[in-house]
Amino acid sequence: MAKLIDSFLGWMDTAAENRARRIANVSGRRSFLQKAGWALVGGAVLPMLPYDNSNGQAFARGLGEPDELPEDCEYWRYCSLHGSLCSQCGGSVTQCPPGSTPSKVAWVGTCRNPNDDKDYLVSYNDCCGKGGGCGDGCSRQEGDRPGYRYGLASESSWCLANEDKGIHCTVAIVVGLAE
Amino acid sequence: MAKLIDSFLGWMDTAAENRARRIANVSGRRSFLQKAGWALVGGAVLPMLPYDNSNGQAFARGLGEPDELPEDCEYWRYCSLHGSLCSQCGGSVTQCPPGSTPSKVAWVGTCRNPNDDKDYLVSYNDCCGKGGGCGDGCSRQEGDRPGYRYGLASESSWCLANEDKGIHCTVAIVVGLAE
Amino acid sequence: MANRTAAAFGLLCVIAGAYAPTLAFAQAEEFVPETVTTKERMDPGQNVFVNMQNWGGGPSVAYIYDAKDLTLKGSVSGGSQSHFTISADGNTAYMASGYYPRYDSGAGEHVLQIFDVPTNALTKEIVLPYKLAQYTDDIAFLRLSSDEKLIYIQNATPATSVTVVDLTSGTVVQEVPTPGCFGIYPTLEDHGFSTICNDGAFTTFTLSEDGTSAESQKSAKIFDPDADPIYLSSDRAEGNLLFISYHANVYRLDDSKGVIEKLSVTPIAEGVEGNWGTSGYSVVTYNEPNGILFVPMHSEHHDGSHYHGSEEVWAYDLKNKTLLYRSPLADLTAIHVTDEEVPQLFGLSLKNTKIYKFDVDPTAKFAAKQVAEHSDFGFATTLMASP
Amino acid sequence: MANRTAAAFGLLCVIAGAYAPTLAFAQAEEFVPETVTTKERMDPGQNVFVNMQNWGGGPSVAYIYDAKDLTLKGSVSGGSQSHFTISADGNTAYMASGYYPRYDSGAGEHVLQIFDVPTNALTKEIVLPYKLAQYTDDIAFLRLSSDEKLIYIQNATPATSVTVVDLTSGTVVQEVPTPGCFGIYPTLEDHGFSTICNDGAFTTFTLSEDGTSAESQKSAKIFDPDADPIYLSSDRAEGNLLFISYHANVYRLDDSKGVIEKLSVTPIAEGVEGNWGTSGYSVVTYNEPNGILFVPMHSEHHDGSHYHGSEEVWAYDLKNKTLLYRSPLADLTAIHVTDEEVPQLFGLSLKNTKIYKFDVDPTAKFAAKQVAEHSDFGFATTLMASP
Repeated sequence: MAKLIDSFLGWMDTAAENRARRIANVSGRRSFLQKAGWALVGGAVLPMLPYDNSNGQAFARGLGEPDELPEDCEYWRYCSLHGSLCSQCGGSVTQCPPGSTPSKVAWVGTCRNPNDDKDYLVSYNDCCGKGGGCGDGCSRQEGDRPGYRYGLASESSWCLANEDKGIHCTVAIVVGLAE
Repeated sequence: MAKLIDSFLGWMDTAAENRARRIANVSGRRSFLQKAGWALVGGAVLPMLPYDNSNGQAFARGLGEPDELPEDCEYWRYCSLHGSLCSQCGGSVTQCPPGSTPSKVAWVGTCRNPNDDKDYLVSYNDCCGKGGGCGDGCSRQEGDRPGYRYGLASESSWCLANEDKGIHCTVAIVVGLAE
Repeated sequence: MANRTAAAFGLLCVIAGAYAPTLAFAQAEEFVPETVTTKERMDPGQNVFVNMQNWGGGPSVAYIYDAKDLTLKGSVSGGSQSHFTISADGNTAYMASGYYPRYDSGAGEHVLQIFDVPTNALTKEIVLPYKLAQYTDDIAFLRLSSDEKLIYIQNATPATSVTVVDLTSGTVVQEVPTPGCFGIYPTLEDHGFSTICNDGAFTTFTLSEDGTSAESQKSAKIFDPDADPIYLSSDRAEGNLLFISYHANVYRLDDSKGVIEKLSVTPIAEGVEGNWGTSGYSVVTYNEPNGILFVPMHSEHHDGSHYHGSEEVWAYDLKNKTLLYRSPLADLTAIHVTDEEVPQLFGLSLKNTKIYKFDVDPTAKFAAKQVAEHSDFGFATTLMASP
Repeated sequence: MANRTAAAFGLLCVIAGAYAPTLAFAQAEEFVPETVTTKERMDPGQNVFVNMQNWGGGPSVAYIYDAKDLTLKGSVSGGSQSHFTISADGNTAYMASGYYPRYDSGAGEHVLQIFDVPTNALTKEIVLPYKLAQYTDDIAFLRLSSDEKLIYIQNATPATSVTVVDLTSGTVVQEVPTPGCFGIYPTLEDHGFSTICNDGAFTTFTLSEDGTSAESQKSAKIFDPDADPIYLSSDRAEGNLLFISYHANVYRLDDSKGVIEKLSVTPIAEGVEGNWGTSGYSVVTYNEPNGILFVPMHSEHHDGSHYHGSEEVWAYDLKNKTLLYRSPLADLTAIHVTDEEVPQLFGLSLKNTKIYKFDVDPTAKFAAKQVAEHSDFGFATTLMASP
């Protein structure tokens, strides 16, 4: 954990910290999360949470989700997805397949949940360190921006901060309300 | 050259030399060439011959070939080909594309030339050290045998004796009459 | 969980000094944010393994499908031009492959990687002699000894030899020269293997208990490599070895006596109209409880057509030497049947880059029909199933 | 040649001691055996380069096509997720990419490789800071200075910076931090580049002659990243920089004064029925002699559709602010037009994995029609042409 925080702060120090400060000053919280949340959500929190053994049933409470989650690109939380669905690669909507590692960082989308008609922040983590294609590819990319807003950039590899750079598939994690 | 002969003799010493002697004793010349010719033709002779700058017009004299060689898998000398045609990758029938290196060893087929109705020995060299697919793939594989007759084995990589193992495409060299 | 998450964010916020102390989702009453995790273990059940060989300087992948419906359950990945096998219980996977420093160039290394199947985790990597066969995959290239203490690995430089690895110590214990011979067919007892030689004979190598030494014995001529060449593909039938030729002659061999003996040659296409020949790479698969051999076949076969895709899969009763049924299964280049009373048949198509599952009906002459398929692998010629 | 070949065989025969002194083909009167060679140089002529990025842990390849008919003339290959550019004369190619020891895992290295185009030969390799952007390729990621003495390379860890390499010495001379900014747009004079920042401003870095130091100046807000985000794609028009937004507004910028100034914003789809938006990755390409901008476009564009394939390519007269012609060219995701009086237009389709050539008729409002195509590359979003 300490090491991860170090590495998180490492790049914040060298490059984005001043930017983060500035954005935090001039923008609302949502806008800030959209820009910087990927690092928070995907990177630093991850190692504090225990691994999930519920075999794919780990979706969030409070979303009004049906028991069976849709498996196609049109599923609401995939609104900004760009990648292959881990649920078709041995993982689930929120779980990387066995033997792969979630990306430390991620891009973030804002998706409307039709079950409660609220907007949620969705973190798109790549699953890293494993070769081979798998799963349907989705390219909805709503809210996508080029790398000048890196936290929204679905065209980046998000295994870029992991030691193992190979990209296997992508998961979609509902990490916050976007109101 | 000395190094190549060394390496040629190297594997002959360790493995196939006795086999070569035995086959030479019990078989006709054609049969021997089919089995061991790949090492001779592709491996040891290559470095003694100057590079060819004639831009793809280097096909053999005495074959009665038309001026324009066919570009498809049905061309007679491709009878045992298994791979992509170098003539569609920047090379020619007998030339590896720029920046690639002919395999030191090759498998050999026996193909009937419709221009003179004679059978010729054709050496299939892979072009090595370069990535990326290119060219139509052909799988005629006439006379192909599994690796127990390695010199006829079109399912092997023939970059296996080169330092650079990447396979780019395959050329077909008419190296002898098969009568 | 919510508290822990909020705490985590809070901690970071303090440290980074740039964030409000609470974030939007911590304020929502009902909503509990999700976390990204890794699924630790594949769902249990019978698996089918397909070794996708990468010939383009990148990673090969063994895909692991649910035998029930071909759902993709996981995968393990290695280097280029992989060879692959699994333990008898299906819980350990082995891949031998090459890694090159500039992908398509540069002197690299050949390695044996061992994976825990349920977790898809790499558990061990053993560097091999830099001689690994770079050859379209067959199960004959990476073989466990029957007690799974040794593993035999096919080399070709193009001189052929077999690397012997002691899996207990994780070390290479021997390189057995096998000049002019190819393919590894381990003995059922003790340590050793047979291999097919260029003159149509087999050589059987009997290894010491620790795998460090070998004695060889060459058989009589078993087949004619010119007139009736056999594939590398093989299976066991009641303890014997089965091979098949391009021309669909089944060779049944005994390897129990330290040297190969030919028991029978059965021409399965004899008398069938249409000049049928064998079709594909993994072309010999035998269902033991029923004594049925399954073979992908194509008509009007000719020199060079032996690796072409199937038009049919034949169910042949090897005990009664009877062709039972010709299922119209097109484009298959590899098949594998399970050793169950009601067999499951799996197939690969290079043309369609798909894996298929076929139900086989023992009450209908072992007719096979497709019940599932899955796409998205690349170049694959071998498949196997766990029990 | 026959004598030399025979001599070569003879030499070997003596050494190997296993061969008859003369071989069949040496005895044939007319037949002269062929030899395998490497073609030393590509055929001369104008080339089109397509950078095929490998995202699967294997080699990326820049394919080199004959601009005349899209015949494949050659290629150069590098590592994973390449970025690519060529010198102004088209004779030198540069590729920045990653090599990883286990292809999909392990700490690797990022390198700049330099190739001689006519021979496809690797001439130099420079190890870069291990920070190279792993991002769908745009020409904005690997840029030569106008004098071609320096090369600028985009980093993202995800913190963004630019590596500066001195091509004369072959050394990394500086890493310029570019926090919150992305894309490299070199100045036409001296050493320096601009970059797009997260608040819609640009920052221009002016480098010292030797590239070792940099001063920066930030522009006013040029565009609204929320309401009208621009692509990374760009071209030059009469010395100015051109960008385009998702919503097809063309931004014309002046970068000649050490800081970016906005000259104009031109909405090219305004007044056109069907809610048209920009389509693809390399979406800005300008034919200088005629002042025509070509843009791939699709109708009913919406949030998330900006990278979808085209329905049409529009020829827009940027001087007269007139939409001249809408050519019905489907599925294109990248285009490039040459700076010739009679322009040649080239396009890529991710969907079809093909490159296309289109003839453009200046006498017919720059209407474009397909005249050639070539398949067999993979994931590619950038293309460029030599003079």
